[in-house]
Amino acid sequence: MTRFIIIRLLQTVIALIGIAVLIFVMVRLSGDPIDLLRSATSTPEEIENLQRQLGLDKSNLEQFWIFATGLVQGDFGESLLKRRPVADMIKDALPNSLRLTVPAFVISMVLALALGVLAATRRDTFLDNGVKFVAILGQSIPGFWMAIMAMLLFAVILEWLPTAGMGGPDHYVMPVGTMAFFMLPGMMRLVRSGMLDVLDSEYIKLARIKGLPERIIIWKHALRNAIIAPLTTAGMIMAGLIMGAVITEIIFNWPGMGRLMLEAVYARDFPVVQACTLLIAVMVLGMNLLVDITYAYVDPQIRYEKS
Amino acid sequence: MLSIMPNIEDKTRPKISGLSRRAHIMRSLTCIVPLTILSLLVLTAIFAPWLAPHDPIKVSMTERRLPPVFMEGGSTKYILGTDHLGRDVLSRAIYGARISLSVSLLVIAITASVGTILGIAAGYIGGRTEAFLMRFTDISMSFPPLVLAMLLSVILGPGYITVVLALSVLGWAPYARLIRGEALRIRNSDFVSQARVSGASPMRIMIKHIFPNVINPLIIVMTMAVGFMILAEAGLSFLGIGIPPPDPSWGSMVADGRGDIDRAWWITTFPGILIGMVVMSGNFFGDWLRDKMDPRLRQL
Amino acid sequence: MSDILLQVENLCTSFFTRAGEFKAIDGVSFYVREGETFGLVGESACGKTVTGLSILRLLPEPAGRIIGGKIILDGTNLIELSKKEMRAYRGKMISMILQDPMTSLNPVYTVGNQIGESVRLHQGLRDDMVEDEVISALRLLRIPAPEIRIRDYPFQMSGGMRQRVVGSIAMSCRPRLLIADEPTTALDATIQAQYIALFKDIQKQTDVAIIFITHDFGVIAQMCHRVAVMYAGKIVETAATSTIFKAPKHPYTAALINSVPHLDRKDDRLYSIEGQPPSLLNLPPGCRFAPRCHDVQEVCHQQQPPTVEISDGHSVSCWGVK
Amino acid sequence: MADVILEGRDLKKYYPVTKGLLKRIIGWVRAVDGISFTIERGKTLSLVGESGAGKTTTAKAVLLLEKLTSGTILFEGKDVYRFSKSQLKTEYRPRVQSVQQNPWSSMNPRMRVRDIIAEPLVVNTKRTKGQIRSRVLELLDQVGLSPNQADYYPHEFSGGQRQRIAVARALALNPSLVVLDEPVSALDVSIRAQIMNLLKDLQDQYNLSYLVIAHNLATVRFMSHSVAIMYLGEIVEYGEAEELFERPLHPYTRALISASMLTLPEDEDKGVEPIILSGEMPSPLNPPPGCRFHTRCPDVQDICSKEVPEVRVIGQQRIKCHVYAEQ
Repeated sequence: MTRFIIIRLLQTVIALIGIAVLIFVMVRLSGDPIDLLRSATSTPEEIENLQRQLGLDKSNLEQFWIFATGLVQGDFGESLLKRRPVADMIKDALPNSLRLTVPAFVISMVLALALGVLAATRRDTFLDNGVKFVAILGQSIPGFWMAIMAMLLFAVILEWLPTAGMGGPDHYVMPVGTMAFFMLPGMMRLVRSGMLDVLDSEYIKLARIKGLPERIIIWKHALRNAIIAPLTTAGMIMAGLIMGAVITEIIFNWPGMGRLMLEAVYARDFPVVQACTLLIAVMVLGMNLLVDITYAYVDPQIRYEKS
Repeated sequence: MLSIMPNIEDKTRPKISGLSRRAHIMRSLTCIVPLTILSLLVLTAIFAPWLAPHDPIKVSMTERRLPPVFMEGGSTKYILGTDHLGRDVLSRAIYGARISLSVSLLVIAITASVGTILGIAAGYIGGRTEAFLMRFTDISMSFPPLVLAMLLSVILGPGYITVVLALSVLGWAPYARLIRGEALRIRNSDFVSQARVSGASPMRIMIKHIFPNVINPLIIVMTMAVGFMILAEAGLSFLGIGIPPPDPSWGSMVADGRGDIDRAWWITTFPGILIGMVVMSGNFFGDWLRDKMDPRLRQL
Repeated sequence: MSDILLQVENLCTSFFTRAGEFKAIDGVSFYVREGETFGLVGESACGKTVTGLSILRLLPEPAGRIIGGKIILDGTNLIELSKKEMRAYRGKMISMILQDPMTSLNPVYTVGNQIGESVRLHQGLRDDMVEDEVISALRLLRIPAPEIRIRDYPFQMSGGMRQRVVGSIAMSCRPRLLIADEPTTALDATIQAQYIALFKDIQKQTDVAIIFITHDFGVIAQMCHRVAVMYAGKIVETAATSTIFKAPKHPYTAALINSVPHLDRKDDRLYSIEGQPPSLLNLPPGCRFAPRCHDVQEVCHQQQPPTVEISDGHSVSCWGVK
Repeated sequence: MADVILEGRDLKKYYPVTKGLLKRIIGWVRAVDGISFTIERGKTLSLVGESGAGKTTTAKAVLLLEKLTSGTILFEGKDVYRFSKSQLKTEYRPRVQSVQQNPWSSMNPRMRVRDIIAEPLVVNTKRTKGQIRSRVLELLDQVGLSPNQADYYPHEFSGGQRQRIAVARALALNPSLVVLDEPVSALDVSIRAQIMNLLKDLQDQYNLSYLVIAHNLATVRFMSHSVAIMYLGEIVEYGEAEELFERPLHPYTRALISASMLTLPEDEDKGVEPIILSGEMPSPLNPPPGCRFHTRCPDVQDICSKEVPEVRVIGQQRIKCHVYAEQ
């Protein structure tokens, strides 16, 4: 088990280095990095300063070293737009993002499990067809459009909820709902199909032969096996989650990471974009690591064989 | 002599499905309806210049935010109304089909070919090549395309190429993973070792034996990707890092109307419905195709 | 006879699919005495497994349905029981061993957990007593070091050991009837011999009645007291094991036994049955074996033969047998 | 001297077992551990054993699907591993063909029967399309299928018919040796006899040599001229089929025959006690010292766990067992 985690950790680090290299190379391939790293109002003095700091006269390898050591120390440079250290800006934005993401994740997870299992066990019934339909609908309707329509309905027409911005609990309803809407359909389908596969298996037949009640067969024997397959596609779910988070923050004017990043993109504030990219990469890889550990916990074969 | 008998081992093991006639009709509807919608979309994209009543990027400041024809104040000149710059929503939507479809098809063509070649190679050759390729695939799959698109948009500047690149750079990975799994299964199958016994070369095995047997899953995934790619392009354009204005993209049309949602709902609503309808068609058709061709792939 | 434990009468089970109705079994009747082993032998898709699943009422839903007949276990017609009542019978009164030991155990739970769950459910034991019961179930199947083995996961065991665990689960509540569906087919020859010897022993200890489903006449010979031969959803011949081997009356039984090569002498050529079994979707109107039968008569193609008891306990359904 | 078509000398196949990131080798799985055999022209040799005995690995080695760790395979007296690539393509591959166990997976589901049977011809010969077509029809006829079945796909056939197609494919190039890996074990009892008879007829007709891999002893007795009994990567008994079945010597052979014997309950009452072995076959990763069978042997002696028995020739049979040391 420990060995398994260490191997995964190593792979995570390698992946991170890969992403850092990628950013570094892309910046240099696209032309003079100074163009990206300076704002329109930078004085010649500042530019010269920046050049020295980046060591643009030095070899590529040395430049990368300076770039990488900076990253490790949490030095992402200064925002070109706000003239603040990027690290500080992230410190403000990150908790706001988590305030949306975590509840949305939990809600969609619980709903996905419950609905997915129910649909699979009542195959080809009204409920199952309903879940299938909602899943396809959810995966087809653009989330950003859905959010705007919700806004139109609940905030503009009915005036039940505030339009946007951060504030009291009522401010959370629509953003969290939107984000959950991004994740739910995919997860629900995965749980359902995983369950269907497992319910066909011989060990479920054996559990029935034992005379176990359906409740135990489903929630004990089937579910644990059914979530093993969806866990392997967790990476894709995560990618969707980030897309959802950014869009939600933009639409509801939520001061989180997504908005920070997108605004930086519009302003071509490269240090901020770069820092956000790396941070998101770290979080995604960290989540994947967590998924792998869960995987090992759920599937004893992995737990034993890799230790 | 022996006659062709139905293959008893397979056919007497009944498929577990108690589909009624009504469900059966519903099932075939999930093929016909989406296929019709998708065909219409393709035709619209091809014949956009003849179909669109107006120039999609022509601004007319005197005719801003005109409601659609069925509302009070609407006219047959602008059937779906005009946007905040007085551009015809219908014409923009028709031209938008071109962008959505071409981005989506281009990306699918690139990613599917790259993914299939890498997947078959990895699955057949195995060893270190495979191990390396698969770790690379895993990392690519977990990296959010949106973030990459943002990065590219800053570095290269927004544009058609940037969008295609952003979606392609990571998009091959799911194909590679799926095809590798299939290729691996087929490589270890008896008929491939039989081909090796017959003296077939690795190239012949990959082309004649492995490729024809991965076509089914490949087609299924490609069909399902149509919707996903249209959605992805729309998302990027909505965020302003996709197709830059004034070219009409459904995603940017939704974004354009966002600020006017309380006074001109049609600017946002129509392109949104269009995206939903097309993507749903792709998904339903993909679903139907999978049930028909390879129900094993339910996980997709 | 008073010692009859299970009486199956005219059982019919069909699968309803898009292609039509598959008559998987069509009018099957037999009985099993207490403590005896009754063999159901036949080729693939002849309906032997469906018979086993019908008795447990565990046909794959919604396609599979029992459409007629009686299954009387110890005076109770199982077909008339409610779902809940039936569940109480499963595992406690009737149990079953499935064919493939590699897939019939849940991969994510320890074997102790999987046996214990059955014990807890049917015997209502306290947790501390469950473990003793589990160990004694493992011991019954002669699994070495049961105290350690209960903490193992299925993937840590060999195929032979897993099949013993499946046996432990089946026997854990000391059922009166055990349905064994090809339990030895996936095992190696010497392991198979061990398993059969073990089950004969267990039968002596517990007096459980066994329905042994197999396609292997060697296993039938070693294991069963009486045998029923199935072909295309019907029982064609029922007799004591030695009668089946020494004086088979139905042409199919005879052909089947003759087509197996001998181990104790050299055969120059094997007797072979040409053709294939009929499709269950499209059955011939007369005897189902008629298209492949060597002694076929006119009547065989037109009418189904009746089942005739030609001597005590030996019944045949064939027009050629009077 | 008999006309030997294939000889295996001291064949070994070890698979490394690795551990950790650096793939350090911590042991070897001895799948096949020093076996020797000969196959005569027009005759059948069967390799018999339980799963894990190494029989399939041996068959794969003969088909060059697995590279041996050591040992020599001589085909008509020539070392197969010394063949150049072009020699392999002309002198070995086309002459050694195979039929596999599972008729459901041994054919590309996307190819027509015609193309399946033709593949060896297309790959190895320069025949014209017309020549290939007529050869395919000829082959179909030989295995008892009709020519109008050539354009069907494999899934339209039953298991027995598919196995006939597999035989036709194996015969396409007029091979000298056919490796039959459990040719009938996936088939129904009533179909097995059809295929076994067919294989015997073809052997007589074309003077084919067979290497049969099997676990069913009755099948083996029917098919074989000589038999090698394998246990944990070794051949423990090897000899003429009739001799071996009439007078099995090695305790493992006797147990195996006993386990496969058709014994009726009343035979048992007459005192025919089946031999039941205890335990299971140990892992080939750590084979027991001395005689590999000693952990389960009913006739075990002190020496068995200490010394590896030598191969002794008794009558026509080669035995690897300490019991026969003095004889």
